[in-house]
Amino acid sequence: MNPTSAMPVAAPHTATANSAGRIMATVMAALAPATLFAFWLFGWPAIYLWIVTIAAALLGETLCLRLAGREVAPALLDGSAVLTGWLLALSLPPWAPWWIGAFGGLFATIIGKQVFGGLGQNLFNPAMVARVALLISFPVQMTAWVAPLPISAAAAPGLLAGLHITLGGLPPAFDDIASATLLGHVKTEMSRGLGLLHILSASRVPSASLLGARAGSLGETATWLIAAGGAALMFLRIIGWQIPAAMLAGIAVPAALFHAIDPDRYLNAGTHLLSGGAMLGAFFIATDYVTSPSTPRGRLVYGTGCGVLTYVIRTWSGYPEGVAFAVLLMNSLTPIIDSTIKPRVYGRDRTGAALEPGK
Amino acid sequence: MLIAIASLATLGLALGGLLGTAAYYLPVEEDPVEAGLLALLPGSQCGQCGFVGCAQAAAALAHGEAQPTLCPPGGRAVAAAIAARLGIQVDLSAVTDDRSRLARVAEEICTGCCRCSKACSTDAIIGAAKQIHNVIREACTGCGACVDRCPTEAMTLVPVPVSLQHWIWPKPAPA
Amino acid sequence: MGLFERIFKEPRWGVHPDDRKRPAADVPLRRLPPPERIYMPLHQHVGAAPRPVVQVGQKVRKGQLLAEAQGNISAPIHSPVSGTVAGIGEITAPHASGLGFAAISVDSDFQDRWIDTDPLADPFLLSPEEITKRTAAAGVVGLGGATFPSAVKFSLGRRLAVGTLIVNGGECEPYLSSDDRIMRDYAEQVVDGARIVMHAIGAREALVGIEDNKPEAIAAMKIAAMAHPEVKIRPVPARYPMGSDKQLIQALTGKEVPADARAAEVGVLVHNVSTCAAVHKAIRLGQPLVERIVTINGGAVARPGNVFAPLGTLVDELLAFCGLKVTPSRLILGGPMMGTPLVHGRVPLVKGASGILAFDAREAAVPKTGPCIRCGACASACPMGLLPLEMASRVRAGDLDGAVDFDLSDCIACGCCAYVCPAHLPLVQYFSHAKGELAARERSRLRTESAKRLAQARLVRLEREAKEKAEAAARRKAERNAAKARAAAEQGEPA
Amino acid sequence: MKETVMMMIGAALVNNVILARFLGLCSFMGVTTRIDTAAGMGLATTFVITVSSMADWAVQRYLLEAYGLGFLRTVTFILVIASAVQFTEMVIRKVSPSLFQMLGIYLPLITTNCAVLGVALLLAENHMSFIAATLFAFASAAGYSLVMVIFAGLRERLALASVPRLFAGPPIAFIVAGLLAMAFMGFSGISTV
Repeated sequence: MNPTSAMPVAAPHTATANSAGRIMATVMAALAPATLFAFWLFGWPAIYLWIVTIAAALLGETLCLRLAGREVAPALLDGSAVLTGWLLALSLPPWAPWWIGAFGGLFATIIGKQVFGGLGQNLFNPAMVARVALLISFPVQMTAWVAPLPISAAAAPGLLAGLHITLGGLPPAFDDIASATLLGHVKTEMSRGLGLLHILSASRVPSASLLGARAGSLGETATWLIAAGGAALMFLRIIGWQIPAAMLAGIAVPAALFHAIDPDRYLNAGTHLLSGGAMLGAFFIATDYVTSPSTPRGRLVYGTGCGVLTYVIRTWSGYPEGVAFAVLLMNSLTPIIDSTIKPRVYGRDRTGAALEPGK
Repeated sequence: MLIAIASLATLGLALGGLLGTAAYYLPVEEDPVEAGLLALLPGSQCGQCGFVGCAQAAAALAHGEAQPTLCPPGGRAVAAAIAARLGIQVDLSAVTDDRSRLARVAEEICTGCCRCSKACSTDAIIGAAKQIHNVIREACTGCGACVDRCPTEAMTLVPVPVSLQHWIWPKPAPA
Repeated sequence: MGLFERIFKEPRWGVHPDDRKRPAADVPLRRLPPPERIYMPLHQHVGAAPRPVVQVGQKVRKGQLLAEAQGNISAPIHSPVSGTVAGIGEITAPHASGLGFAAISVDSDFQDRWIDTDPLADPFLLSPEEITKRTAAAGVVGLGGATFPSAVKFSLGRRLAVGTLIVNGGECEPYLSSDDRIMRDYAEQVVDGARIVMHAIGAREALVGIEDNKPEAIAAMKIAAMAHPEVKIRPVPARYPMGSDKQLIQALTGKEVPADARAAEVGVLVHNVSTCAAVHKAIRLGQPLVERIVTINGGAVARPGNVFAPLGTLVDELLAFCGLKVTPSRLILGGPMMGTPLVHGRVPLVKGASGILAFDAREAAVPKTGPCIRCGACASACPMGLLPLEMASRVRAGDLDGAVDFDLSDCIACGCCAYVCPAHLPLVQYFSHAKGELAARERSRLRTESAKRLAQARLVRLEREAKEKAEAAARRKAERNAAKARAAAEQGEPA
Repeated sequence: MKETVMMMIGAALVNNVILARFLGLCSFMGVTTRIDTAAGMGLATTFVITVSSMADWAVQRYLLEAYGLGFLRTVTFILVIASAVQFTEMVIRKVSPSLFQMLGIYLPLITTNCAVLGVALLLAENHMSFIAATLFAFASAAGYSLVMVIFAGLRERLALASVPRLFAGPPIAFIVAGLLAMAFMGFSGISTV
């Protein structure tokens, strides 16, 4: 009996069954209902775009791992590349051409992640890096939204027509369903000098319906399903409550405040929360482990920052939607948050000095 | 043209005067870096760094002519302290540590010539003339200065075996 | 637990591993017959190693002194069997390195004849100092694994006027049940030992913290403590590492031990239940510490359970006594969370060994490590409130000072972080490595300082010698000149 | 009031000296390996930019414009900046020798830091009032410091990451700088100054 090995195995000699792959799989399961609902709303082109984006993300990951001479299988199986592609696909215009998804997927995994050394090493959220890069490179394609056309509707593109849209672009036959997101519509109209009350009372306003049947990206429509998925993740302790709560509050509080001051210029809090990527961002994007702070209090600061910046960019900057920018900006502050906001160590006070024995 | 020259000259003079005054009120004492570095070095003047003594090594360090890892007897502790003092990053992995070697006298060859004890910078070798010498383990820095002096090759450096108390868990292999 | 609590309640420290204590904990205690030869290591405690006082070939009886304590913090060792001293040599230490350490081997005569003990009817008539002295002479050290000499702690507690004795019956490590067993079977001994310790340190009350996953032990202890209201049995929630001093103190008294301070400074002292039982034996029966209860458990063991075994018994013999189903894939001394991996089974049982685990291949499988995904699970599991992910990334990059800035020195190596890590990073190994490196660095710094002192002393000596030489030369010269002058004068006089 | 705030936000975030105007890149890459060094550099540069911009404003208004010496602008500005840098250097050396040691060559190089001259020249072009010029200079410098500290934080974490050998060092730092600039584009449109 001589169970010796070259290097002694250090304690602990037992471990949790949890793994990175299992966490990613759970997150994907939480995303699935919202994604399926969005597929139903936008039909086959959306499904094709989703597939293309994820395939490109996987391709980028494989390519880099091959070049780096590292094992491909374990890195692909942890699901992080699929999740990145999935989140990116949810933030794209559903009928965008295939190369938007392909470029985005490759950019996300290559520039957003693998040049840093792969999973866990990147400083910015890969999906948002790709989305912002797409937005500033291809503003036209990235803001070409369509009104929902449920897959069951007669006018909806079928299997082949959908493929045609994804590969060849939007045919003129569908011009009348081209639409704008609520936030985009408000921004354009306001830049023409119109007041908010006037804009919203006009006809042909993109709806902010609770159910989510409106123009926008896949992840923008199924708001309540996204929130439900996020709540499930919280319940399973995959994500903490701090980032989502702080981010939604960071959007809602200033929105309510400014709306109260001047309802003609500022949208109300509810619209802000239900529009754009607020929910997707709060529950699935800002909560990315790698690029968010690792302490509860740091996460509160980070979440609040994401929310407030989202509101600031939506309201005052040139872009109608600010979740992606806000997340990237707060990603850049994460190392500083992590190095300044630390938990209190047992036997020490917040500053790190030892407690007084007398107390 | 004259205005240009005059204005530039005036400006230069005015700013120069300002700086001169500032320099008068903000004098800086002699560069404290070298003295600080000297305090960190072992001071045994063993010469393993390639400089004559610790003071020369400190001067070279202060002027950036030597690496913080220059001091073998100091090990990682000294290298890290010097790097911190100079505010530079240094790769400590190449520095060997933990008194890996000690001088030992082969008693059957030692002639008691006392040359080694004269060379020892920490008085770690005891023994009178014509008596077999011995090494005080606690005082030996393993610098090897005695080894070169011994005419009969009785001095050797032997590795110190790792003890239970000094064993260190190896760093985990990179994933 | 409601939905609200699950989402919004701050996660507490610690982890909740599958405890796997049963069925081993429920099997009645067995006694190992004296083995043919035992190997009693000299150094089984924190502090200086004792000095052997027996000679090879000498006949010894069970409990006879083998080596006496040396220095302030040390403990003696006694023969666990009666027989003949066979030798003093090296044996593999129960240590991950597999290095050797000194041990005295005794061949058993299988008689198990005790020395003439000096039983004591009423220890409460003795002065606390006398109890401390007897505890020290009996070689009692902390049996929970810390192996700090108990008598030294008694003196410390008396000096700092500790009011509360905490008796640690936490035993939070999975698989282990030796403390559980001692509380079930020898509750009176534990309670009596606790009262003796209280007397020795002058404490007013004793709080016995027992995890609530040991209902039988709690019941037995409550019955034993019924007559002694100052000994209070306090069930605590089962959560690893509840058996760690600092966490148990916080759970029972709400006090927090300041960093770099001892528990006694906040008025509490912690002793393990097994240590209390050992104190009881040492004082009431006059028996030194020569045997202990050890849990033999793990998937490779055929009949797991608790065994009363003499110290110095080889692990192989203990495993053979309990039977092996398969060849163990890994041997561990202690629990699975903090235990030491053993390189082989020819390792002696020591005072601090509460369990021997023989893992089968499934239990010993090491999960593949991945990159850190910064999920922060380690940070919320850490009972000390540290950030293991930050410390580990700095250690990995070789930035030890950076790790120290994140309070590496406060790490208690409990293993919670590595247990919960979804990337299965060997976090504890990173920290053990860093602590060892830092200690080596500190040693080399001290050595550099002492070398500097010696070098300066030498310079002073050389200077003094040169000066003395010069003075002597000057004196001789002066004498010569004086003599010359005298001679000249003498010559001149007659002229 | 509102215009001033917008102007300051524009100077600090929208048209950030480093990320939008690409000025001061040598210190941006040079002294951002540690947060405290970067913060020290930010403070020193903030002081130099603010003081020299104030002085340059006066020089521009009362010397160069008054006597039609526009062709001397660069020379005189550099003179003023160099003096401010020298002064800052003296103060830092006196107050914090360790920061002086860490900043090393980059401290005297603030003189040639194009961010400093850039801000002064921008002010000279825009004909602002003294107060506005001072605030603009301060806001630009604050934006510079902010980006320096953020970037230093990112690089501190980067130093712990297992970046592929091909990208280690400056390449990955530039990629990060690019991504950071991309993130800052979100502010575009808030202010047009």
